[in-house]
Amino acid sequence: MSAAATTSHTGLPRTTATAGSAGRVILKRAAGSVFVLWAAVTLTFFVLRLTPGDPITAILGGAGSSPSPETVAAVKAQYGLDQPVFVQYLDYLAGLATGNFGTSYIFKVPVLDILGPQILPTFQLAGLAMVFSWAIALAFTLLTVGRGRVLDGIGRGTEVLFAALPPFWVGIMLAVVFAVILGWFPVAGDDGFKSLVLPALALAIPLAGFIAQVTRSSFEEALAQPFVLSARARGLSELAVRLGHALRHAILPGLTLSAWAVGSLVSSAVVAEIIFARPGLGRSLVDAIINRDLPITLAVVVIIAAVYIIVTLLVDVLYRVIDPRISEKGATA
Amino acid sequence: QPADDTFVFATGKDISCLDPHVDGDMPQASIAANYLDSLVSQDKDGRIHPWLAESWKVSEDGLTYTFKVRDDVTFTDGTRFTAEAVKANLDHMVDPDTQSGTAGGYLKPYESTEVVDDATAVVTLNRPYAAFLEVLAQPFLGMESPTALKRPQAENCNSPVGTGPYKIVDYVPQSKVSLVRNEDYNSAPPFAQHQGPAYIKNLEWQIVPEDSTRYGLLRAGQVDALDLMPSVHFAEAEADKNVALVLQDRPGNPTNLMLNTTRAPFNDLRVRQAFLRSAYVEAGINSVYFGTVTQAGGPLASTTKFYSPDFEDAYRPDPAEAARLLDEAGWTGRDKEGYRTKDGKRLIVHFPYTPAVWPTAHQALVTQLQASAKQAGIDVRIETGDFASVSEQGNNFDYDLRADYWNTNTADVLRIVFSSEYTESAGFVPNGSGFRNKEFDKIVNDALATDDPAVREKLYYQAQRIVSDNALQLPLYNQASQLAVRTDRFADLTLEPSLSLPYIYDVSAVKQS
Amino acid sequence: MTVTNNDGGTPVPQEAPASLLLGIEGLNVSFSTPRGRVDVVRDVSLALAPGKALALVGESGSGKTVTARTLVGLNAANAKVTADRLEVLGRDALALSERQWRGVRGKEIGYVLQDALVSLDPLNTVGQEIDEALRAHGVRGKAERLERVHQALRDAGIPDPELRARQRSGELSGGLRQRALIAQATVLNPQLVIADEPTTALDATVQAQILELLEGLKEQGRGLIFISHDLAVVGRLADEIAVMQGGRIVESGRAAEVLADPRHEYTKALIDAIPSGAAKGTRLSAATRVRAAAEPDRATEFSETAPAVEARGLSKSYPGPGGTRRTVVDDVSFTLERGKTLGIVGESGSGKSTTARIALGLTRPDAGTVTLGGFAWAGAGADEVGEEQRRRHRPDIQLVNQDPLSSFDPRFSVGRVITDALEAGSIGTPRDRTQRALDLLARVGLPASLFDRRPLTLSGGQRQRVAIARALALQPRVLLLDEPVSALDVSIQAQVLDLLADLQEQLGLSYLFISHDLGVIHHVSDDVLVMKDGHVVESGTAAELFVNPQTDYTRQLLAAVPELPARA
Amino acid sequence: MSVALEPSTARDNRPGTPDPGPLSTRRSTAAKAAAALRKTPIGVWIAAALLAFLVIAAVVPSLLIRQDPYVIDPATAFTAPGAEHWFGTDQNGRDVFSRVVAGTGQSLLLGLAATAIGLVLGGLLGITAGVSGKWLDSAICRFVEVLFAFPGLLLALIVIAVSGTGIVTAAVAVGVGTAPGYARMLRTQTLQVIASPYVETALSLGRSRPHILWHTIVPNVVRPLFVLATLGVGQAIVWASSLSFLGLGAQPPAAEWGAMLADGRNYIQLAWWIAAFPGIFITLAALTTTVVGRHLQQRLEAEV
Ligand SMILES: Nc1ncnc2c1ncn2[C@@H]1O[C@H](COP(=O)(O)OP(=O)(O)OP(=O)(O)O)[C@@H](O)[C@H]1O
Ligand SMILES: Nc1ncnc2c1ncn2[C@@H]1O[C@H](COP(=O)(O)OP(=O)(O)OP(=O)(O)O)[C@@H](O)[C@H]1O
Ligand SMILES: [Mg+2]
Ligand SMILES: [Mg+2]
Repeated sequence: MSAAATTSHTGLPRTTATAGSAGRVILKRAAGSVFVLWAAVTLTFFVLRLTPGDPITAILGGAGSSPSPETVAAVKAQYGLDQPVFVQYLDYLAGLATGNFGTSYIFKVPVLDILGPQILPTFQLAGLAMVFSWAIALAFTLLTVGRGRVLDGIGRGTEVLFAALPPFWVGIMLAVVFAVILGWFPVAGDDGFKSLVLPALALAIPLAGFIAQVTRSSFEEALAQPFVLSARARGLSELAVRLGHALRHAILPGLTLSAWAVGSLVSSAVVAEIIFARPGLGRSLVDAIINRDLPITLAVVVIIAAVYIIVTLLVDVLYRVIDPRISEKGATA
Repeated sequence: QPADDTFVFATGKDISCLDPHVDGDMPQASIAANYLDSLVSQDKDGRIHPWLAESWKVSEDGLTYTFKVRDDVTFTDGTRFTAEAVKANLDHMVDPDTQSGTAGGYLKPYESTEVVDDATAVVTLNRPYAAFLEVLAQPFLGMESPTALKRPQAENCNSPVGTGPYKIVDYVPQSKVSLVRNEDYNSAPPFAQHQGPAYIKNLEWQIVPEDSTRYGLLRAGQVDALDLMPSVHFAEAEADKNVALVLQDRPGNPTNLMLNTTRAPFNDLRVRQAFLRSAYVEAGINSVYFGTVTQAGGPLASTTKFYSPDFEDAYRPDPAEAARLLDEAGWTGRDKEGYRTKDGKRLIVHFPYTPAVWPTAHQALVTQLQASAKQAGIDVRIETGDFASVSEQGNNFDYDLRADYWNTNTADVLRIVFSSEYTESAGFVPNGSGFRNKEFDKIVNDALATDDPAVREKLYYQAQRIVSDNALQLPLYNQASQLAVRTDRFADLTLEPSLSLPYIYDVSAVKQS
Repeated sequence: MTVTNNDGGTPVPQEAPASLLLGIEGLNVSFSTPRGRVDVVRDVSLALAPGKALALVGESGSGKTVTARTLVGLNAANAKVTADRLEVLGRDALALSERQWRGVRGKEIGYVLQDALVSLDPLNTVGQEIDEALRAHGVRGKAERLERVHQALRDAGIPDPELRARQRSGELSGGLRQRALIAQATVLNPQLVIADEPTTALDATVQAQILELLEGLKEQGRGLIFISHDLAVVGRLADEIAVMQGGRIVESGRAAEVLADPRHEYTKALIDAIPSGAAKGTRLSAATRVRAAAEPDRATEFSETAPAVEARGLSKSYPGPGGTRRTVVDDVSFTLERGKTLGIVGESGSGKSTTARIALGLTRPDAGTVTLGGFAWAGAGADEVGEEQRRRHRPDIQLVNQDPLSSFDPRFSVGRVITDALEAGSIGTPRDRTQRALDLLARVGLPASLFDRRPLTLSGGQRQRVAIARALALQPRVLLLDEPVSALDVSIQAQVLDLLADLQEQLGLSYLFISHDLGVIHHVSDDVLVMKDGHVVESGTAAELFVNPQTDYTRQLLAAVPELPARA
Repeated sequence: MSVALEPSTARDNRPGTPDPGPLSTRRSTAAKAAAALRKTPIGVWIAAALLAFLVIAAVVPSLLIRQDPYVIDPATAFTAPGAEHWFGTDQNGRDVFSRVVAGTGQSLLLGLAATAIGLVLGGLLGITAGVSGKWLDSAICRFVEVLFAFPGLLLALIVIAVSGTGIVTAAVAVGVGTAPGYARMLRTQTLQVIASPYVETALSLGRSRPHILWHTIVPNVVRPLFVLATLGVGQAIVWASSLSFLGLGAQPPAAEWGAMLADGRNYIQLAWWIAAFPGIFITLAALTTTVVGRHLQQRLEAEV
């Protein structure tokens, strides 16, 4: 349990690559993706729909509202809530198949109208957070691994510290120091790259801690491999050995971690979105769940699941680029 | 730096559907005041003036209102404003399909509207309703384009259309609403300081729920004004010469904790009184709100017409009296933790609460009240929950305490918050105390049947006394508009008078030297 | 990422051409470890002339690799190197800067690492790996480099170099990988080539080919340092031999002389320990015989007349790529007589282990039957035997495999490993199991002090003995030995083989002995089965088969086995 | 591969060495443990000391608490850290140090409970999948794969949506959120154990399959869990504090770190200490458990 153990507490999936002809692989993948989407939606639908709590409360729950029984009946009919749950479920699936995510209980507008504008900011945030995480993690790895006890210790310690930091705490501190006190970055908002930096860092720093930890241990492992010695014996410089050989092996576990992290960034972005007053799916999700806005919750689940699936696929492709053995042998490193 | 022709306003509470007819939450009214005009307007003293209605006549029996409306006003979608629009709007508000909370709730006596001609609309009520004109002055009941109202609700929620000084051009939920000046605006209300189009071309309404972020944006100059000014930053803002505070208490039922009288322990008047006596509200307000809010002293906010200060001191904190009342009520035992017991059962008060919908200071305040109740031997359990389940409990009288307030520009709020009519409702139940009292119901209904101010004042005084005597709620502090604005860039941010909401129409850019 | 040419290091100052490639006197290497400083190489002196081959031999851990790595300046960071003289290619190696070393490595000294299977970056193609050496040393011109890559592969005896250059090491067989590794070390025509265990882990035939390749390098006039723990292999190639033990050179001299007339006890023991020369029954080690066996006290229905194991027509196939099936065991039959040893020999992948697993009842055959002491034990279709029926007889047949460590529950101490086996066979009472376990340890020549140790902390030979003790705990009739000595040094291998011989003699055990080492098989077997690609190529008694092989394949195998020159 | 001979081995093999017997090796085990302790890096020592402090704070808070963490005194609100109030006071005049200490027990317990829930759920799924036949295995795998499409926070939120907020729900929510990761890991672990030669050896020793399952497979799968749990606790605490930050965790006036931080964040410019100290303690808890856990893990791996 070497690789698994080092990343264990985060509970990482391992990317699984399947062997076989490209066509069959793609077909299998597509079927698997549809299944995951369907199951995710179904699970969420029934879990949330069958828990106590009337969606009517959510729909008519604005402060000071005082709807009459006629109103309630009208709403029930409008949202199809007068039907048996299973019929509602089938209706929802049918709608989903045609790209109709339903109408928000809270906002009373089509879900896509609400979530549409939130998607891009979230992806930008998650994407930049990912880039930052890798930049930090790689800097740590290349600069501190095997560079003497002191540097190694500093790198190791910082990584563990980073991984232990709660993102919201990092966000608040960054906001106070760099936006309010120093004024280097905007306090909040969604207004160009500069406004993305702090929220992305808030998410990236803890994540970088995790990526750096797994990358460090696999980098150490790689540096200890005979082929690295072999390369040195050929007369290669330290830098060439690190960049040309060790790094390539070392980033694979971190990559697996990233596949999982992107999906979770979409939801955990909520803290950065709250602190930096950014629009985004994370906030929509948390609000939707708090307000029992089932259609929005379901739609966010679909989006997150789709992101997870797509990113997993991308990582798989990247994996194959970095480690071509997979496509040939159908086994992960 | 935003351009001079854009005013950026940061609001602290999320907006759901923009159309204020639907639901009825303050943030909707807040922005509606800037793109909707109302039929009538109200001044600071509560008097009613013409707006889109040039004049009106009320029948003897108080059941028929004949409005003469302006004929020179056009909605921003090009639809002409006529009596037909009045009918369309009132019908829309009471239509169950609209799922209106506030506007529909205010129009319970509404029967129908008859359009006599383009300029004349006759509204029929099914009972006298003296507060009718007052509620009509609220942005919740603003006039929307009948053409726009015909669209599906989803569409109208995204882009309601009014005759106001601004019109909505874009809405990104949970993020911002963009508005642009209505260049043809010619229907400014009497409380406005000028006529014609607004001074500022663009209005951006940003949604920033996080307190410190919203304030940070203002300090950094990223926004020009904000609401729900965090009390912790008042002193700092006051010291900042570039920032001014715009403060105004709102009329209505102040922020309070409702005591559920329908079940134990608060079905016992003595226990209710004891709880009120145990609460050190003033100390709490001064510490967590830094004195930025006005303590409320009775069922009405002090800014409400017909408010009487006589009940302010009805329940001064008095531990000895609280103890006496509890002893009298039979809660004589004490358990290990010092809580009072009766028949071996602890005096527990369940308080479902959604922190997310309240200001931070409110959360601190209720924690302090919890602690002071503990001194009296009352175990207040703040049970945090999501909004949906807490409001569900709220609607089923499944609580002992409920955090509430009701902003409205009329003392009729007493009827909404305390009469038996409002203890039953399929959705939200405004009467959180579950108080049912025939005498009280008669008084507040009688007050609607007359427009003689003296009579009304007398009736509302009696109503306030009944509420106070029955210890139905623990008043905390007046709801207030607390705005902060960058005075280095803009001047004349005012409040519209009905609900004291931010009014951007008169705002003008400060000439930079 | 491109490595720029000026990365190749500054030119090393040339001195007058030395007649010797190596001149080492009083070399010491120590490592600082958490437990303190460890001396690993002590007072080693070596010399090597061009066109000559020097062999470093010695058991595992004797310091061979550390010595070799010192010669390319690539010892681990915690190493401390001192020497009276450390001249490599006429330069003072102790004074070389890291930059100068880079100029030497690959260009003047080619270094072939010990673990050929993992010494090429699995993510790069073989061509890229060789090309890297050329680029690191400033060879410009893509086309030229490509040509030299192909040439190096061709020189290393790799057929179809254009194709192989585009493949990754994972796609090559062990032999090809070893050649590719040699190619990347020799592409710049270094004057000195160091090859660390270049033939270990290779089948005999492949091993012979590699030796030939190295011979060729020597003939080109290069110096060759060649490391092995196998004296027989060394005998074919070396001009000079240095025997290392515990970090010191205990004996050195002309190869022929050292092998024919070893002076040092250790060298003698090493030569004696080689099983190939010695027929069954002779002892390979100096270890004392194990003491006599206790009476078996387990009731068994094991037949006293039927053969111990009889396999008929065993076949097994596995799904291969693209929906095909690959037959890995094809119609294999054999008979293991009671008290005898049946050796199974064959190249890697020939199906030896699969056959053993079928015989053990762990893998279900597609066809064929196995009987154990006359009982139906395993079979296919109608002859299938359930695990429930088998369990009763399980104690009669036990397995000892190549990697004993992985066969111990990691939670267990040595004692627990054995008492657990006793418990599994319901032998003895819980109370006297400890005593029985200690007896078993003694029987396999292990001290009682190991009882509480974890297997991880034992040496390979000790672990193998524990595995044997555990197998004996159940008082079996048949031991299935799958490459039981392949991971061991010759000297320890000798001890284990002697132990097995003693046990067989005293307990009347039957052995099914699997190995790819013909020498070992020759030494231990009464009967031999030669397997290739799942088939039995040839079978017969050891005496006949090794003296008079009937098939070309067997002849080929035998020819490839390196033999020591006859001793004086 | 070659097997290096350890010096001790050579000694044991030397003929004539008096047999010291099993007892003395026990002593040497103790000596080894002592040596291992000496090898422990200084960072781990510091972490262990801090963790010990946290554990004391959790188990006997009365040793450390100086003021009642729940008593409200509006008059002393926002007092800066000093001799009277080491970590200052909060918006309600409560002593932040006492509150942080009082919250330790709850936070650690929450972390432990969440990790335990995650491990038990994940373990049930993972081990069942690992030891089951093709059908059930792939069904569970599919299920876990689907759960993976739900990021942990989403799963946690759904649990909260179903059962409301509160400290118990938070523990369950975080536990459920981490379960899929553990499930996958434990399945891999189980498969590895099943494929290991020692399981096969147990079979060839004549052990029955249920016996092997309960006495060989399960113990070996479960063995590394302790360390995993140590590593998980820190992250669970961070997670739970996130929930509290979102207002979905502990109930007031509970001195839960995440909730304290969430409360204090609005006062950060006026009174940084209200949010700073709970934040530091969350980080400390996560950091120390991780460092100590990782160290144990390395030791365990070295031992195996
Ligand atoms: N970096 C290191 N730190 C500490 N000890 C080391 C280090 N490298 C090697 N050693 C020790 O040095 C000794 C000699 O090792 P070396 O690799 O030279 O043996 P070898 O003769 O090549 O054995 P083998 O036949 O197993 O390859 C061994 O005991 C080994 O454990
Ligand atoms: N479970 C399995 N599934 C698929 N293929 C298998 C399986 N077990 C063995 N094989 C294949 O069967 C062939 C024979 O394997 P086996 O282990 O019996 O060879 P061997 O002669 O013991 O080789 P070695 O000397 O390398 O141990 C190999 O090519 C191997 O890859
Ligand atoms: Mg070696
Ligand atoms: Mg094999």
